[in-house]
Amino acid sequence: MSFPLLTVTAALPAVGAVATAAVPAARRTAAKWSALLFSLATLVLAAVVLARFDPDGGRYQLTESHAWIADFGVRYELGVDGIGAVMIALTALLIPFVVAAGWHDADPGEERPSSRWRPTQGFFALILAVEAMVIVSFAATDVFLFYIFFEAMLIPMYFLIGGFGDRAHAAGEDEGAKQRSYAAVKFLLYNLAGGLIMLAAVVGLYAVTADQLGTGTFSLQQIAEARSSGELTMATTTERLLFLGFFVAFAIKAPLWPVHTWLPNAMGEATAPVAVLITAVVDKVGTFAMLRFCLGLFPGASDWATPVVIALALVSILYGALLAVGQRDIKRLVAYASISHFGFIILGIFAMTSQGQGGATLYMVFHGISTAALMLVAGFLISRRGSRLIADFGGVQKVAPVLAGTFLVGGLATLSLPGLAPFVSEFLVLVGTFSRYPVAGIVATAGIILAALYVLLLYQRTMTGPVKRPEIEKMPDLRARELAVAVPLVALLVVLGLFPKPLTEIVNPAVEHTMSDVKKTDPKPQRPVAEHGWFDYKPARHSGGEHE
Amino acid sequence: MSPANYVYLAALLFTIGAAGVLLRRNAIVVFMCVELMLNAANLTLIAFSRMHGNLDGQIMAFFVMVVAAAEVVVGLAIIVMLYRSRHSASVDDANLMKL
Amino acid sequence: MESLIGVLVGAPLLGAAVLLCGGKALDRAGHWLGTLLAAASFVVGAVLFFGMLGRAGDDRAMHSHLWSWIPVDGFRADVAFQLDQLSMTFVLLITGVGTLIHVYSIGYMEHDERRRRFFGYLNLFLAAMLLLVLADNFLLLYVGWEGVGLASYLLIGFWQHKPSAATAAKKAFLVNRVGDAGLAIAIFLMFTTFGSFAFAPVLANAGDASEGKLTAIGLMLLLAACGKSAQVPLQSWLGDAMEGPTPVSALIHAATMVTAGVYLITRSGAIFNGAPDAQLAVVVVGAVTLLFGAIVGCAKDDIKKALAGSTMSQIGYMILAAGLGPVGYAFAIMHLVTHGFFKAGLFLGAGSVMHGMNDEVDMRRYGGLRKYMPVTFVTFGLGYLAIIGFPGLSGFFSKDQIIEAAFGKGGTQGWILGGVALLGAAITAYYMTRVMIMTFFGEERWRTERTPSPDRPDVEPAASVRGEHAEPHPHESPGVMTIPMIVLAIGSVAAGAVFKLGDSFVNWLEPVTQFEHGHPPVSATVVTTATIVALVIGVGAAWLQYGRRPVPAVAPRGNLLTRAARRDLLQDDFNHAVLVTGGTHLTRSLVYTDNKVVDGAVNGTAAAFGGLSGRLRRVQNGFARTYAVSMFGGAAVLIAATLLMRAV
Amino acid sequence: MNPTQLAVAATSTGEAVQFWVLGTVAVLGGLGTVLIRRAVHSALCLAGTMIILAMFYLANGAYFLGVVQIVVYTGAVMMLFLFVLMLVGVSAADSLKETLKGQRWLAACCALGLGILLITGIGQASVGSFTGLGAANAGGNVPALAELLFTKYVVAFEVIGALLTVAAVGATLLTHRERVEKSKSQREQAEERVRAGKQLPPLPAPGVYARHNAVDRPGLLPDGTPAESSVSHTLRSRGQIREVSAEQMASLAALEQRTAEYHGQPSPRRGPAEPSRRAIERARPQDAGEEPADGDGGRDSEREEAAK
Repeated sequence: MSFPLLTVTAALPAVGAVATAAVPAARRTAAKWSALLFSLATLVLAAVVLARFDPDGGRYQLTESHAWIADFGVRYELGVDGIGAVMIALTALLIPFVVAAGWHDADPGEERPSSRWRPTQGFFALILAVEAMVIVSFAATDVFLFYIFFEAMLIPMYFLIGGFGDRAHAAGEDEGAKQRSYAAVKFLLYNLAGGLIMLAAVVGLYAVTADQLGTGTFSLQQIAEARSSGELTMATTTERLLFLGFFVAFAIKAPLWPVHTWLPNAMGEATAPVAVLITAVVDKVGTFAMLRFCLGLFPGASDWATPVVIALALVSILYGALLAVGQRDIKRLVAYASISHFGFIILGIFAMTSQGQGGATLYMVFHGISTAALMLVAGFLISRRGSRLIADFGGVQKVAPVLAGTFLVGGLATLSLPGLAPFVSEFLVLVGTFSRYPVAGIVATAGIILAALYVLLLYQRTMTGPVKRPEIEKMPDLRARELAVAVPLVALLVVLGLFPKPLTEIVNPAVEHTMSDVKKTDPKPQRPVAEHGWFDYKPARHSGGEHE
Repeated sequence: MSPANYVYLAALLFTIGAAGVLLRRNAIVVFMCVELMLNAANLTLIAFSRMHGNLDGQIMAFFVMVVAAAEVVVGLAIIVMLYRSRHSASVDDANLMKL
Repeated sequence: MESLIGVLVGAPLLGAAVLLCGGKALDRAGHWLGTLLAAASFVVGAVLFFGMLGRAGDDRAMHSHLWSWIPVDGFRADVAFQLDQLSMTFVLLITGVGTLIHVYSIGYMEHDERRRRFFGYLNLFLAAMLLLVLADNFLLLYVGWEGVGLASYLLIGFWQHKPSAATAAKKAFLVNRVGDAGLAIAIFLMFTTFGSFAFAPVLANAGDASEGKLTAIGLMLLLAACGKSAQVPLQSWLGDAMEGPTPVSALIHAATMVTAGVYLITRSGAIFNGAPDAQLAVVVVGAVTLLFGAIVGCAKDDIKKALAGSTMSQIGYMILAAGLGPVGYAFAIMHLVTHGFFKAGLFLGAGSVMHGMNDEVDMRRYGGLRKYMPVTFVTFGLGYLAIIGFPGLSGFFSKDQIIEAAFGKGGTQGWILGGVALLGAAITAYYMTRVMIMTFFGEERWRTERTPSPDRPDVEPAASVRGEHAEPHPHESPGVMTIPMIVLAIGSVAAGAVFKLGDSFVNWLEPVTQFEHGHPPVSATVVTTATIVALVIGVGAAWLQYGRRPVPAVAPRGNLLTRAARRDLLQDDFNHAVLVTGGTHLTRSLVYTDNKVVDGAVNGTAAAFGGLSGRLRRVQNGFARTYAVSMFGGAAVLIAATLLMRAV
Repeated sequence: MNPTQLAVAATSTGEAVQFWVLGTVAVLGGLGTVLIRRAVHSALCLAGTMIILAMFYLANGAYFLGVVQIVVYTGAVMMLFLFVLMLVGVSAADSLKETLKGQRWLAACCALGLGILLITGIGQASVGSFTGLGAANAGGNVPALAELLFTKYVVAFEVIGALLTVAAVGATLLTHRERVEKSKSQREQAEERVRAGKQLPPLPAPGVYARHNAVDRPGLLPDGTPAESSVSHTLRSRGQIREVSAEQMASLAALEQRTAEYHGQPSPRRGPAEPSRRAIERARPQDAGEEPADGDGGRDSEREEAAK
């Protein structure tokens, strides 16, 4: 029995959550440091996971398996493939930034000075709890185990959204609280609805396995083995229904058009760090699960649904981008931009090419980092001005150049500027899509033009132009803590944009496994060029006349 | 004479009692109708007891009587309470049990 | 030797990183550091150039593989450079002109508090541009392609406090982005066709692919070139881009970046050679833009915008030449280089004028400046002579070749193209003479005040009236600005002759671009004569209109064409009406849709359930007897169901 | 006839006759319970039905239960019902007007449906013939029941006992009115009166001047007006007080007049006959009809009082 690394990685933030919650009310700073230290320790463990993961090894590594609910074949099974390992690393990477960025977001205001009121402890404990649950979701290879944590995540998220809103609300404190609770309830209901549909599918899966294998099981590996050995064959209709059950839940989580409307509300009303938590971490579970569960468990049905999913993804891309252009609220703009980006991720997954799926995986990571950079800096900006409305800004570049600079880099990453990380993933997704579905690839490419439009419009309206308002004149530039959040993220965007190879090496084998799950191979080029032979390349001499 | 006759009679009394419960507004009369229904049930029990030739049915009827007695005691107490607070024994006056 | 290629890109990149990330400590020395690194890059380029000269023509290409960039199963992109003659030409042009403009900017930006950042952006631009021309695959080229777009965005919007600058920067980036999408799709097509997008395999195997594929790739590449090189229909950003500081206009929007489209088409020559339809499209775009830019250039009173129109027109020449295939590639590049010299010189001259005139850009507020700015006058004048194709100067050789090649296309196409090119030459002479006369000759109109009159509210008041500056005192610029102008003027004068001498330039490029002689229906002498005639007509017309009569300080209303040309031939109006207004309505209606329809559907479902439960709630009326009814009813139903089940 | 034999000989003609006669009466009693408006009559009908049911019990060999039915049910439980009826109001009768919309139809449908279904169900069931309780009741009905009750059903029996106890305690608790606040001390009451501004000293005694010492006649104030507060409120509301007649008032006034003249004092104020009359009118509303001129005012003020 080897060291249960994944369990420990997931348990550490959970322990941290309890420890942070237990800090006495008066010692708020201690709670913050506790949360930061636990998240950093988790990051170290996640780095160990990444380092211990052997790209050339088996599909699932660092596996753990214990009986849990024996009567229903539920097992506590953890294990990561390349995709899971990378996603765990992303989660662990972002949480310290979220904690550091939200350092003052949950300080009790003047209005509630009671010493028994402990919002700070709760805020950071909830963040750590989410981290723990997300890590288990990424590591679970048992469908039921995954389901439990997939759903349980909603509870801390609900409180994070509803309980710790943005103080900067245009319509005043009361209206803000109302909007916030609306957003939290909307978030909960949407995801709960998806989760319930998924629960039905989970039960259905159990019934199918129990029916055909004798004993029901939720284990991904067992099901995969049974499938490949022919023991388990699902009827076409059954498979499609189960696929839909899973897919709807993940599409809501992701979120895919037309079940996306909870995201702008949730991201708009939550504080910037929580918004990052939603879009960069929690939502990734949805797209990750599409890759692992929808494709892994129901390859035939995935193939069947591909045209519709691709169409929805395209609509998401263009629709999200166009709506981002039309937003008046910075955070809602980022939310719609994220919807557009999630469209790219889903497009890449269902393009069923290794470039598309590899790109989608990288996209999840890089979108996480770029959105974190943009959103957290936007949060700093908003907290300075006390307003989320784009119209309330202008000329910030003049008074706070570093803030504007990091904001611009975050924005450029969002529009996938080459040289920054998201470009790599977006290009891979587009190439992968184009090679199988050329029209879809071209339509999606239009998304990058719109991305430029909304990012630059946002930058122009907030950062450039003359300084018109006194609030902006006195606006300070980034402070040390904020720099510590923004600079590493920006640096990561640049470094990963130039050297994504370490990540692709981890991800590639996992993508190959997924591709073999769905029994797909990449489309072959029309006139393949054997190998890159440009060292002995001599341009062919054309007489020229032959083409006239 | 068949035991069925007793059972038919019981069914008839039970139905009359049920109709009374639904129609009458005076809580006490409603209660009396419930008693009628209980008695109808008892009649079947006793008839069946004789039919089967053992006393279990009678025991059941006995228990039903006891329960009915307990119910009457508590029920009437409630009616008295209700009358005190509302000066009425009509079941329609106690209509707060709604959303 | 190969490892030096990386230094070419690395030096300015380092400069950009240091200058942009470094703090205020670098404010005092930053501009020198930037200039030094640009110069270092030029020196490395020169070293490599002489090394290259030492080898045989076919063996001159160098490769440098740095690292594997994006390896994903069948998709392999590497960070690798390829330096051949074509790239070398560009490297020298970029680093050379770039260094000069760095030097010039030291003087021009002296009083700007953000000078350090300006040099950082300039270095960033150099790095991206070098990456663009040095890349050995289309994806890396794409990185450079968007990199220069970013640098252009940052530099156009350098004076961000001006809303017009910020808007212009955004517009430039967006229009370019449309072209970028074309390049991206071209790369997708290459990947699906060839399984690769590195230059060598793609270009070597281009002949094997179907013509349809090649045409598609070619058209997409053309779209990309249109965006970057401001060709019709994506030309609208270039005029606005003049909001940037003048050195930026000289370097990016005249000499180097805007010519990237020509590079792309020339580089992808093997693809276009296999796709005559795509070539035809290129030629048409080039010819249309040639006239379009020239006409716009005639009408603008803003000196920089007039020059911008000229740039557009000249790049139209290059695109036209590139579209002619192996006949024209070398001439396109040659015109590109000579244009790099004289247009950069003209812009720097314009900058020098503005520098002495309190940033006034309206030529109607100039006049008679030759006395006050002799060096500027002479260098500008030499650039002027070069661009109009004065015999013996650089523009003469390069443009003449293109016109000749255009006639050589053969048939009706050849006549039309040649005619257009010739007409363009005449118009060029006209508008450049106009600029020259209005700026340096005639009465000193800057001494008279000018205010917007009620009947011409669109006239922008003069800078002094705007209250920004006092009455201008024209003066010559400092040496740090005039020296680059002088160097560029020398280049404008001599480059053409040097290149033409023994067809050295064509021979130099021949291994990369191939070359074949065109077969014009008329002899070269006739074409040359016709060109000179066109030149004389153009100059004469301009002198008649502006030299003999005083230039009105307020622009006359002008005829329909003039007014349209002032508004960039209404393209912006078209864009505004169709794209901006349409887009705004689209987004607004989508925002409405999202709130009311998509969200409304969900909220409506919730409301429907709420309403239904509201109705159902009334069943709970509080009357015990009603509840009793439902109880007995339920019991009855249960009994009925049991009986039915038994009966069945 | 031997009761045991009666039970055994299940279906004698006598029993059939008894069944049909008594059964009809039982049904009529049931219908009476439901249909008669007055609750007391309903209760009586029910009691009748119950007695008939007791007879059926006896006829079916359940002697113990038959007796219990009469003693406990008809005797105790129905009495309890009647007691509560007394408490609530004997005269209480339902009005025939149905207040709930459609309730009557729904109830009829439900009841009819239930009855039809039940009867259909019984019709479908295969009800056998009587086995008879001869064997079971061999040692006597009560001992046999007791044996079962204390062996097989002992747990249920205990539980039901507990239930009865709990029900009794519960009913006591429910009907018991707990004093929720401490009773006020005399001092507190006095303070409350001061605060409320009520009359502090004792109320004036009725029947002054020793002419009338009856409690139903108001005393007179020094100015000759009757003191309304001197007679009991209850008496007044019942209309059982006697007025101070006008003649007496007049003679009193004359007496005072004479006294004044005798002392040579100036004539005192005219006796307050008018106000006193008004006061008396107010006190005697039933007399208002005799003197309509003043009666209206009196009636108005009475209404005001009632409103309060």
